[in-house]
Amino acid sequence: MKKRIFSSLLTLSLAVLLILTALVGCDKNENGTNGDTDKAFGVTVNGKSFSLGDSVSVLVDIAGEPQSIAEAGSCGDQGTLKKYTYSSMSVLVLENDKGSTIDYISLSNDLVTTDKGIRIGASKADVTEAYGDPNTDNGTNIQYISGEFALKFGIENDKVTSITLIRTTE
Amino acid sequence: MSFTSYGFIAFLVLLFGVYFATPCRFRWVTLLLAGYVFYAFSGLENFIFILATTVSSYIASMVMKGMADREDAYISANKESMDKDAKRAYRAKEKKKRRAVLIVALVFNFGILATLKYSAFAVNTVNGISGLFGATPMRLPSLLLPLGISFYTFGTMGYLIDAYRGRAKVEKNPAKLALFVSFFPSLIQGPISRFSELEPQLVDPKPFSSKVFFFGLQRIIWGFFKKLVIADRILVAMNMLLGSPDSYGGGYVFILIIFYSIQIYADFTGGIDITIGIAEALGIKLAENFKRPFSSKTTKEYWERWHITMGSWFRDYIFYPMSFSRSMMNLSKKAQKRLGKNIGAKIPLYISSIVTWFVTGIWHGAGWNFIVWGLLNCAVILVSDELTPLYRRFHSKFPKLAENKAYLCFMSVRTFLLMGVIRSLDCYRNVGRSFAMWGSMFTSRGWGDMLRGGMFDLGLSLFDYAVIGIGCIVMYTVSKISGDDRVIRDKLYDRPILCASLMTLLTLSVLLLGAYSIGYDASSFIYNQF
Amino acid sequence: MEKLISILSELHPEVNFEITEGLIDEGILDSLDIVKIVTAIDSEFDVLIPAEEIVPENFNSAKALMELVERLEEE
Amino acid sequence: MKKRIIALVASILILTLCIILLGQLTRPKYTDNAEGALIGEYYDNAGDNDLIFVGDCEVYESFVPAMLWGRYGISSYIRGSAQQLPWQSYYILEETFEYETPKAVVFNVYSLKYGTPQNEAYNRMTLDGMKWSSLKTDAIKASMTDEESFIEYVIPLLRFHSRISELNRDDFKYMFSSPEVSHNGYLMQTGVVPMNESDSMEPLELLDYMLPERAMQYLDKMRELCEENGSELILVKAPTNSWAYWWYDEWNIQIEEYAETYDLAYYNFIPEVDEIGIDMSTDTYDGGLHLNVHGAEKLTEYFGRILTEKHGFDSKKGIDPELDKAWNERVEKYYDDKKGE
Repeated sequence: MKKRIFSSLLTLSLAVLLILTALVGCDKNENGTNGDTDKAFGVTVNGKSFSLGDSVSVLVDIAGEPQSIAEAGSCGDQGTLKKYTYSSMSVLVLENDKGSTIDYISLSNDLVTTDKGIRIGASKADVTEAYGDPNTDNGTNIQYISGEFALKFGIENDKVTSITLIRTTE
Repeated sequence: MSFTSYGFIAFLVLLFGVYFATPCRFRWVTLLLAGYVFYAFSGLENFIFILATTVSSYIASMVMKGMADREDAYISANKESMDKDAKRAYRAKEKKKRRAVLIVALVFNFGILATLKYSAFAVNTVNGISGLFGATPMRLPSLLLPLGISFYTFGTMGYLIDAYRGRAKVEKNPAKLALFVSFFPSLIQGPISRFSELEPQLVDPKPFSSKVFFFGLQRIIWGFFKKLVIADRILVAMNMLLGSPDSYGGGYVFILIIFYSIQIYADFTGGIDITIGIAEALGIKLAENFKRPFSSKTTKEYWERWHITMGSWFRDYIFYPMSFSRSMMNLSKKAQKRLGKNIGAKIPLYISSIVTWFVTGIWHGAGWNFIVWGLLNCAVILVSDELTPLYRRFHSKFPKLAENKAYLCFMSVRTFLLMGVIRSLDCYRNVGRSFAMWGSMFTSRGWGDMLRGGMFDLGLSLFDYAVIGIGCIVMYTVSKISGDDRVIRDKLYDRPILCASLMTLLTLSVLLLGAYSIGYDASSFIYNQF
Repeated sequence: MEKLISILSELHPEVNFEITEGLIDEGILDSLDIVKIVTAIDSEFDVLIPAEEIVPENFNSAKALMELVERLEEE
Repeated sequence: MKKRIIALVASILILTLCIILLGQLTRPKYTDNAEGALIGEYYDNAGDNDLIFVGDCEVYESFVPAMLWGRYGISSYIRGSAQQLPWQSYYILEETFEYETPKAVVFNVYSLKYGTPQNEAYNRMTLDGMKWSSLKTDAIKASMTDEESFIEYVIPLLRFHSRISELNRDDFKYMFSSPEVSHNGYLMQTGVVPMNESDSMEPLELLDYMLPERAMQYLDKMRELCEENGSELILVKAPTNSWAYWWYDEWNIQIEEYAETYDLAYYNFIPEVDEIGIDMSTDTYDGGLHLNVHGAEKLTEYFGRILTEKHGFDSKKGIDPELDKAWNERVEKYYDDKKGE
């Protein structure tokens, strides 16, 4: 009698484990692109965040259509640079045969924050608390570099006056 | 340094020059150095792993050899005083000790492979399970996979097991063993060579023969043709299809299956042609990895024609040892008593098949889709094995059918499609989505817009489809002419003018139609993440 | 010998195992058949064929297989 | 055995021939994208130029050699191309000195903003036109991005083979020649797209407002090269300034200091737009980024006067009939072109 209980218990637990792992196997999105947490810096608008390198459709989905678009072609037609001007920020989009991606973001008022919640008017201490000590600090601005992206805060008497995301591969 | 980079071509030219310049006796040294130089290109930190495998296998094999010699010496020393049973008991005891050494070496080497390749997957799965209960996920370890680790580990372990079984002569010179482990062409994606077949050729190579050298070159060019002109061209469309799978349902899934079957055939057999071609040019014969796989009538036959060296490795070192182990046989006997003779006899076959296919799946990649891919293949083989009596009765009713051309063709197409469907698990990389996509083939209307020109906005123009079409026809005719034992080059050898012009045309088409350089994004073998 | 032939012909009735040679080399027997045969031999003759002995020479004909079984019996 | 060797040698020869021919067939001919054919045109007009311009699009779209000759009798050539990087300008200048020794060299400083290799397409447009020499190989090695490989410059088929499916008549017509696209290096733009005032003029933020180290090194090398060859280096900045191609004050100060230390002439035309008479509603073909032919003529008129008054250029008309005839044809062709479109 004891043996039979033991074997049925064994098969039961085996089955449960199998189902669990299968369940995990099915819905888990294995190829590891769980959101773009790998991007160091980003900007948050209406709760959603985007960053340099994202496609322009991501920008338009989150921030809607810009007030105005200025265009600048390049000689030897190697793509166009488009400046999307919004009320609270201006974003540069580089358009070439590889698609159109965000190349530069500069915030113009405190309605939009960085993905760590820093906005224009915040104190320098808030910035260093959120992002740690900067790569460069020359009094008028402090910069954080992470791979291809850089986040630059303009500082005037200890207050953040400008926030810009720039590509470092100039 | 991938096979399709200019650097690799330069490396090859240099290697051929230096190899044939060194005197025969020291050619194996050049090969060893070439292998390590090649391996260094993939990153110096990888060296630790390949050296660890080489050194550990060398030590294990020498220890086992020492034990075996002592055993023979002991037995021959007191042959008279021991009767048959004592001798058998002593041999069994000694064998157990050697077995322990073997197991330590196996666990060590497979341990390296497992930690590097599967730790991320294991943590991912555990996170998944704990995630179900709301636990916070552990950090995913991101370990760089050394180049070709799955291939050289399996090749070396095969050698160790053969040495344990006495099937392979133990290599006393560690450098020569290192050469076997890191023989550079087959390091990246096989074929997984057997020590007894490869080692003699590596250590005392045959003198230079221009016929064999040019056969090798022809095969290399043929490999590049398949890889660059066909495989990498299709890759463009496949990336599009897989970029956003949800928007490419229905007919597009069928297209993906066909594309992937052609692409993986051209890519993998092309890569192996280059590998075997390089070895042949160096005067070394490697085992064939493919024998016209798409001509197979059943799934079982398919797996005897596709990636042969892997199949035979799993068969000889996992499937058979497991099926014929004492515990399996006792289990079968007990099962026969309790569940009846018929089912009981099948137990060893079922259990070892499932385990072997599970390991085959996990070997291909650390992901559930690979495991399910393996188990599906296993299911198809076992089910069709169960149904053989049914097939036999069916064929006895229509005797002429078995020879009927159309029926045979139907069987090949059926196997081709079945393998294509199962293989597409590799593409979707997610079990749930794969089944959903297969389902959508019969439901969603994707067929309509795909046929109404949707094919042309996948990044392939009419010109590309034409090239792929002609490429497939060329591949088919060459494989038809050469048959299973690849005689096409011998046939061409007697007509040098025809052979030279064909080869020039082939090289030119690779240069002109190949999907390489900046016009196409970097092309790499699908199997390179091994 | 007859018991062996009956085991073999149960798997492949269309093959006359008395005379056919090259069962492995001609691809008549595949890995699944070999496992069935070895399991049957183990239960019928109570002889366990170890993995090392699974080589074409031993399985190419019924006669060779019989010799193997007998050799393993007295060992 | 002999037959086999002949077959082998023959196939290698045929293969090489085909690679060269197909390479010529598939290389881009730049008939529709003229910036790619500028550099190659110089070699037919090399020799007896008093003034050589080097730089990027701000130089080959701002100065009109035909007018410099017409109005001031100065014989000049523009060796510029799209996004011509500082090291490319240097190697092209060094190559030019092998053909002739101009009295002065004008370098437009805007391209000094680039310190690293930028873009494969631009590299090809600039470098493919150059004749093969050790200078070309140095220029290629200095400019290659990491996706490029040197062999693809030596064997163009390796890079451009994918154009086989998009060949047009020009590919066959210009297989062994290249189209005439410029007037002594000046790329005529006759379109008029006024600059709209609403474009806010404040520049983009930069991480580092110093010009890249490597760019300044090549400026130095150009200066030394001009000294060695006894020709005067004149630095200029075209009068265009837009949010996309902004000339930062910090850069300007840095160039002014550089010109002062080495006693070079440096003309920043941006503040002198009114004096030159440039009106960005008629004198630009792309909304204020570059000058069109009208703007270029005004600038050339203005710059010609500076050259004659301050740099001792006097007219060479009437001295050498050969030179006069050549230039009259070029001037005539220039004005036909200007009317024609």
